[in-house]
Amino acid sequence: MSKVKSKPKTKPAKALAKSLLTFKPRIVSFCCHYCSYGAADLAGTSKMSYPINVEIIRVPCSGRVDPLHVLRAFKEGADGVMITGCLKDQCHFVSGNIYAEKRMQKLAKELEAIGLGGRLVFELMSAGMASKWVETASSFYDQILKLGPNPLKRVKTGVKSE
Amino acid sequence: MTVRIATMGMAGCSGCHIALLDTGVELLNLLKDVELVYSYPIVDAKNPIPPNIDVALIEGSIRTNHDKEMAKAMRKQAKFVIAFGACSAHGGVNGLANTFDAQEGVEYVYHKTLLMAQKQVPSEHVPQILPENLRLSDVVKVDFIIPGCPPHPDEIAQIITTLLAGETPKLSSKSICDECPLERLTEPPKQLRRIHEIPEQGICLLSQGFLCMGPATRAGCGAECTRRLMPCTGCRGPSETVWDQGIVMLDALAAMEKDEITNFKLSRLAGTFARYTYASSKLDNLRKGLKKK
Amino acid sequence: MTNEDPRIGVFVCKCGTNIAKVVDVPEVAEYAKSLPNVVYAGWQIFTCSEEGQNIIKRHIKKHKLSRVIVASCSPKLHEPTFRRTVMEAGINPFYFEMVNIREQVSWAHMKQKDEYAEATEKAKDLVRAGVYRAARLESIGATTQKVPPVCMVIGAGIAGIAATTLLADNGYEVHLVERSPALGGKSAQLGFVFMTDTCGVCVPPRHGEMARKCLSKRVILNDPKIHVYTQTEVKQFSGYIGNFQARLHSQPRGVDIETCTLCGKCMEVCPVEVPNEHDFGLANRKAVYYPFPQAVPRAPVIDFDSCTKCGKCEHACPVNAINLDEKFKEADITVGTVIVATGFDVFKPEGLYGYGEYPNVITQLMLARILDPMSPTDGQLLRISDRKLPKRVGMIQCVGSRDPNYYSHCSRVCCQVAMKHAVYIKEHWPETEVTIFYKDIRLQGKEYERYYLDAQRLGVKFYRADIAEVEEDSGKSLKLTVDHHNGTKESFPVDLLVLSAAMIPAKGAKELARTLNLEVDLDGFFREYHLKLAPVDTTTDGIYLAGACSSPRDIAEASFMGAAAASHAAIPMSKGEVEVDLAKSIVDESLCIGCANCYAVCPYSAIYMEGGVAKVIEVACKGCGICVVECPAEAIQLRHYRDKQIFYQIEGLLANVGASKK
Amino acid sequence: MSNPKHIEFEPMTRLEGHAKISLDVTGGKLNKCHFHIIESPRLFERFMEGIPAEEAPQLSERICGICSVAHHLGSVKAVEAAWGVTPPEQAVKLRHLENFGEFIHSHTLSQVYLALPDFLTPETPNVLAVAAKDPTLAKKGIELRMFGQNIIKAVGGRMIHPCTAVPGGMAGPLLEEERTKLAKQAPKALTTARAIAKLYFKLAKQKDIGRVGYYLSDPTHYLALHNKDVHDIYEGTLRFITPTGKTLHDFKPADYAQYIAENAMPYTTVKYPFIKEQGPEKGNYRVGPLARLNVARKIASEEAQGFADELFEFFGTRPIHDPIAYNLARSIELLSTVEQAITLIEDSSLQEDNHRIPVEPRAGEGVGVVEAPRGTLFHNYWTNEDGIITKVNCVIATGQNVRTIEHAVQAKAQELLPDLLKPRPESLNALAKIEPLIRAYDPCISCSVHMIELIKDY
Repeated sequence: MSKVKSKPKTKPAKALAKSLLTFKPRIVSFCCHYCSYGAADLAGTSKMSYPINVEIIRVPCSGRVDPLHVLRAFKEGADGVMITGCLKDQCHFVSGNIYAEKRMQKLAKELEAIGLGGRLVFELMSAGMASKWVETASSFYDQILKLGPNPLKRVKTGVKSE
Repeated sequence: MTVRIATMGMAGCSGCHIALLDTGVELLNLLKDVELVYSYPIVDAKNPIPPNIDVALIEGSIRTNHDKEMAKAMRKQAKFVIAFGACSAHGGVNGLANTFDAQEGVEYVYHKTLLMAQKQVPSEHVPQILPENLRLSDVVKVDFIIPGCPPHPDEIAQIITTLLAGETPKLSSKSICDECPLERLTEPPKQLRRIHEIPEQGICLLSQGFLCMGPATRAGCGAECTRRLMPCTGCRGPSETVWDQGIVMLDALAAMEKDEITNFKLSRLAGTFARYTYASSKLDNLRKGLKKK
Repeated sequence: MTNEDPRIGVFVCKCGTNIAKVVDVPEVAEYAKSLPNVVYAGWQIFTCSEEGQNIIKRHIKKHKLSRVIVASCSPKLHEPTFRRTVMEAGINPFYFEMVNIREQVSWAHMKQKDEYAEATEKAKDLVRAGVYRAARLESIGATTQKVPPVCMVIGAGIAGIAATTLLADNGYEVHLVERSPALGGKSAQLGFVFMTDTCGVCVPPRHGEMARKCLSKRVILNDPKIHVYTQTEVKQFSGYIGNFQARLHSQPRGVDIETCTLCGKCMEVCPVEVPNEHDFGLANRKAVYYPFPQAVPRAPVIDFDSCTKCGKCEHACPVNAINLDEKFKEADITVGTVIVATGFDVFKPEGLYGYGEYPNVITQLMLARILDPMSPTDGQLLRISDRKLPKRVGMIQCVGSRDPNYYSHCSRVCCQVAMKHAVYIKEHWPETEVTIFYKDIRLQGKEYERYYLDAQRLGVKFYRADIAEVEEDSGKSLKLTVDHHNGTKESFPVDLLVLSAAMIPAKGAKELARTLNLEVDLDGFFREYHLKLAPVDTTTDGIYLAGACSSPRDIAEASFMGAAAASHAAIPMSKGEVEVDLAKSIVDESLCIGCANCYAVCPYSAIYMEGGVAKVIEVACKGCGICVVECPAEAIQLRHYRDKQIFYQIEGLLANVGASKK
Repeated sequence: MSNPKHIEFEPMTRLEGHAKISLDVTGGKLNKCHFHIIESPRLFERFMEGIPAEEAPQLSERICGICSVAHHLGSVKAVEAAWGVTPPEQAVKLRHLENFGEFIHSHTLSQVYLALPDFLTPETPNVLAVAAKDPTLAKKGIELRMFGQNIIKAVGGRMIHPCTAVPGGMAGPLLEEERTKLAKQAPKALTTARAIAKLYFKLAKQKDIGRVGYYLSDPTHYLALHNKDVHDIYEGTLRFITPTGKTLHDFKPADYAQYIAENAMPYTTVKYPFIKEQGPEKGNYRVGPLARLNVARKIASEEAQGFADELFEFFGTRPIHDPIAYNLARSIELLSTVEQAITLIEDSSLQEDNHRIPVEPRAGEGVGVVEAPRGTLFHNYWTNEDGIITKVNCVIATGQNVRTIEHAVQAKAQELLPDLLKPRPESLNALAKIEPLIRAYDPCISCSVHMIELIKDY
């Protein structure tokens, strides 16, 4: 069920096809400590496979994720960024996930506008929903696979952040 | 010994130069032991740029290859380069042009819209436009910035004096709100308002629902606009600790139910939240990276 | 952001074969050595073992480590363990960073056999991210908060009373807040209760005494450490452990408890008669009445909704205990801890099986009233329509419970209740036949099986079926129809139909949850901090749960959960203070522009505005960081999750992106 | 030496913005001479699309740092026209005052800082030298300009890029303390303005360069705003007069597109407007101080009127075509704007509280025309029902003069060609004889250029 195995099936853009054959998206996933991180843990505990290159950064709450963190991830070359929080009305911090959702909606629009559309996903799940985490990770991974690598890779924008 | 100063204008409105003149009589004292070696609005120095300049004030953003070359040439001659004003420091309003493709824009202008016969972009000895509007620090090393559109005369005077005294000047690390006399309410606003609506006297404009950029904007102008009950448009760029003026302000609005903002077009988002800093925003840096690819 | 050069030690764990089977642990450890600021890296079989921890301590000493990274299982599991370890070695616990290479690497990718090499790479990525982050970590101290020995218990049912009495006996002051006019909660309606067959009012036990005595002797009322507020609700609530502020809103009782001599004259003269809700209208009561015969506080109460204020009772009262113009009272109290014991309500199965439509369809609780020796029927089984003894009694289980259309949970007590009533009926009216229609019989625990056997012995019919429909005949009897899978229908006539209706969260629980800022689950029960390991704790320190407010419970569970909650609440109160680490939001007041955005978004009211700047109450802050993103001046940061720390972690994670593409 | 040679002089100095002169010479013969405007295009009209119209006054003014007020006001007038708003009387007065302030600051800048050095200190022609030679004059000049800037600050909130003009009026009244401050500076300003006017009249008669008739004077049409024949810089009707002074058209600002067309050249980023019906050659016209005096019959302040009469007497023609007359006309306007500003400063109604009325955004098109120091300025916006800008078009003062400037420059360059071909400094000295001509028009190139964008809306 590993999505990585299914890679050859999806045919990404012809451009730089050579490098694409070996293209394994790098996906940064921000998980909130109380729900989605738990879901990811549970996925592991129950030995459910998902694409290897989905790598998790733990934050206390999805409400802590700043759009700037996302932009930074893209700048550093992430092919996709995945933000997961608690279910509605079940956020450990009551409303963090709501704020996160609002912020990410706006950010998604902006990314769309500059040509990074579809590389940001925001999902809500409880600590028990391991399968949803795996589902989200896998389908997002495939989506990125189709989109191809983050165009920023190996391009050093002359401007330094902070 | 006399200090050799040069000023120069790129894509800008000359407003910063005027602001320099607005130091008034003070200017004469400032320039007492100064030699103004290159400054198109004031002295008759033609190209090439004279050598060993101590301080260069560069106004305007980098919009054409000509701007770029001049900036590099000036950097070669100058020991201390100051990005003078919002355009130079953060890209300025010109940066809003980065929300669309400039080349396409210009071609559109000269091919589709001209009333006259010749359908080519002016090419005889006129500068060619760059795909992006860049801030000065994108093309040369910048030693210091004087923010503001335009910078505040008092600030200019104070900075130049400091420089002539051989010290490194410092900008305020506070935000506009620090200088703003209006009273902040502890409740965030209920709904968005536009500036053609008439605000209440004495109450913080943000609290009243106007998109005032004060919180994310560097202090130093004495909150000129909000004193006139006009929301700060953020011309002085992000304050010390703010990573990105636009996005920071956008996030800050999550507290209010501001879903209409989500429907803003990029041009309006940029025009509202990053009017002077879009060209230096994290978002636009990403985009530039994308275009390079 | 770190002033001194961090010296990082990385300890990679094999976790037996759990990690080693997939990840090349030694290679990861070797790789770690190459990372910036890493002065030691090694691997172990079981880092969490005693030995493993000692090794960490030894290396801390040997290499003068200032940061420790353990790459092993989920921080949810062992972060506390290792924080203690490094603390014992003299390092600030927040200088410890945990990297999860088991749940998120070895286990997650165990099935991807041909990709173990990549799994190892991922482990390296995560370790690298950890190293980058660790280098920017900051030492974080702790503060203490005084906790006064005062507790507020909301709800005076089984659990509430159990908690109250236990706390009071341990010398703590208790404010017992009850919404209804009398103590005892639902169990007061139950009549006798199963297992002990004792009177429902007589629980919970206290030093072996029966609660009947306990209540009627008014021990609770007399206890100087217990302040009882009846007809009272928590109107406003704020604060944090050690300093909760509650505003209590009490409806007027109309009768002064202290002066009332219980002569009952008021009730004689009262002209108003309304159905008695305690007995589901089996009898009537006056506008001034005892909630139920043994109700405590003992004095009657005036129901101002039905009272006409004719004033007869006022004249009749020999001691002027009655005041018809009494207004509501409000009291502000400050408490150190809070126990929520708001119990449950019985699901009203309106529209189900003819309930509310046909008079002879009732709930188990109503049947309990009928069978209660103290009931208006003197405990005589009868059916409502004609008050005659029913020949055939039917019971339907799981009404509203375990039902996707209503409540997903099993109410847990219905089987016992049905069993109890069936047996009781069979014992007293052998000729009445009892049929129980059930989905599953769920009787667990001590003594309960006995009921089942008794019932079978006494000829109670058990019938596993879903009732398709219920019709009433001319004689007000009922016809139950069952659809069989083979398409045939079967029908059962009964004279009295008893529905085992679900236990659901008490009315107003959601509102209370909002007032106290607690979470509720999908069915609307209060959410415990951890279902298994912290069933009486909540996400807010200092607030605890007892009884059926967090899930359906029987009396026994409710009473020992009350005790459990009490003992949890006693911990901070006996210590007199709590220690709170400062991994919380912190405001740089020189940058704060007082926009109050943080104040507006903080879910814990942990931020207040003072002198034009925001201030954080560390004790109340839970460290979610919502405010950090919200701040337009970037004046507020969350310790241990500062922007810089996250940025560097991202950088570390992706540091090899360029390389990996070469 | 018959191989073609391309010589450039850059930058043109002591004027606002970026320009250069280029000569194409073959065998010592001048076969091309161009006045290039090389200001960087900034694509304003494009990125103003999608911005709420009420923000436009604060955005579009960034086109120019010298005449930001004119853009500010032109812009707000355009929005008000599009939304069908009539601002209250007090607001109109305030805006008049603000624009006077700008004329004072800008004209002084041109007269004292930029042009004067050519006449007072030709050897080292810059304001610092002037200051060294005649400190009091320099100081007075600076103070006069600051008087203008202070007016703008008092009314507009900021000296450059003011912020107070909003659809429906002005954000605030003229505060009493501001008024008293200005009233204090007023008398001094008046004397200085008078002195400058006198000085320029003197210079025009004696000095070599800048002498009347020193430069080619093309007879052209003129365009300017006038209010019932009275010189007005904020509102009124537009008028074209012919080279012989007859009124060609009197038309409402809203109809400008019927009368004006624009034309582009390959060697300059600026566009050359002309009178539509007459075509680029015959239809060439000029704007600015001289045009305003040529068009208007009267000036609203009597002392300035006196100078104006003297001017026409001196030249003996109406209209006057000599570029040098621009300097004189400018000094007259400077005086008159100071006079009028002072009357308004004394007007107590500016402190009242009906400076703003509520407005409703709506779909529409509007034209806003004001006189900028350099000439007539057009802003033209289209908005949708939310009051968001969908289309923008501006016609900027300076561009309307560039064609005539270039023509005269070519003539002078031809005349001075031998010197221009010599190495520096001779060539620069020759150039120094050409630049005063350009300065006479006080071109504001920062403005003019952004125009390349806007023709697209035609």
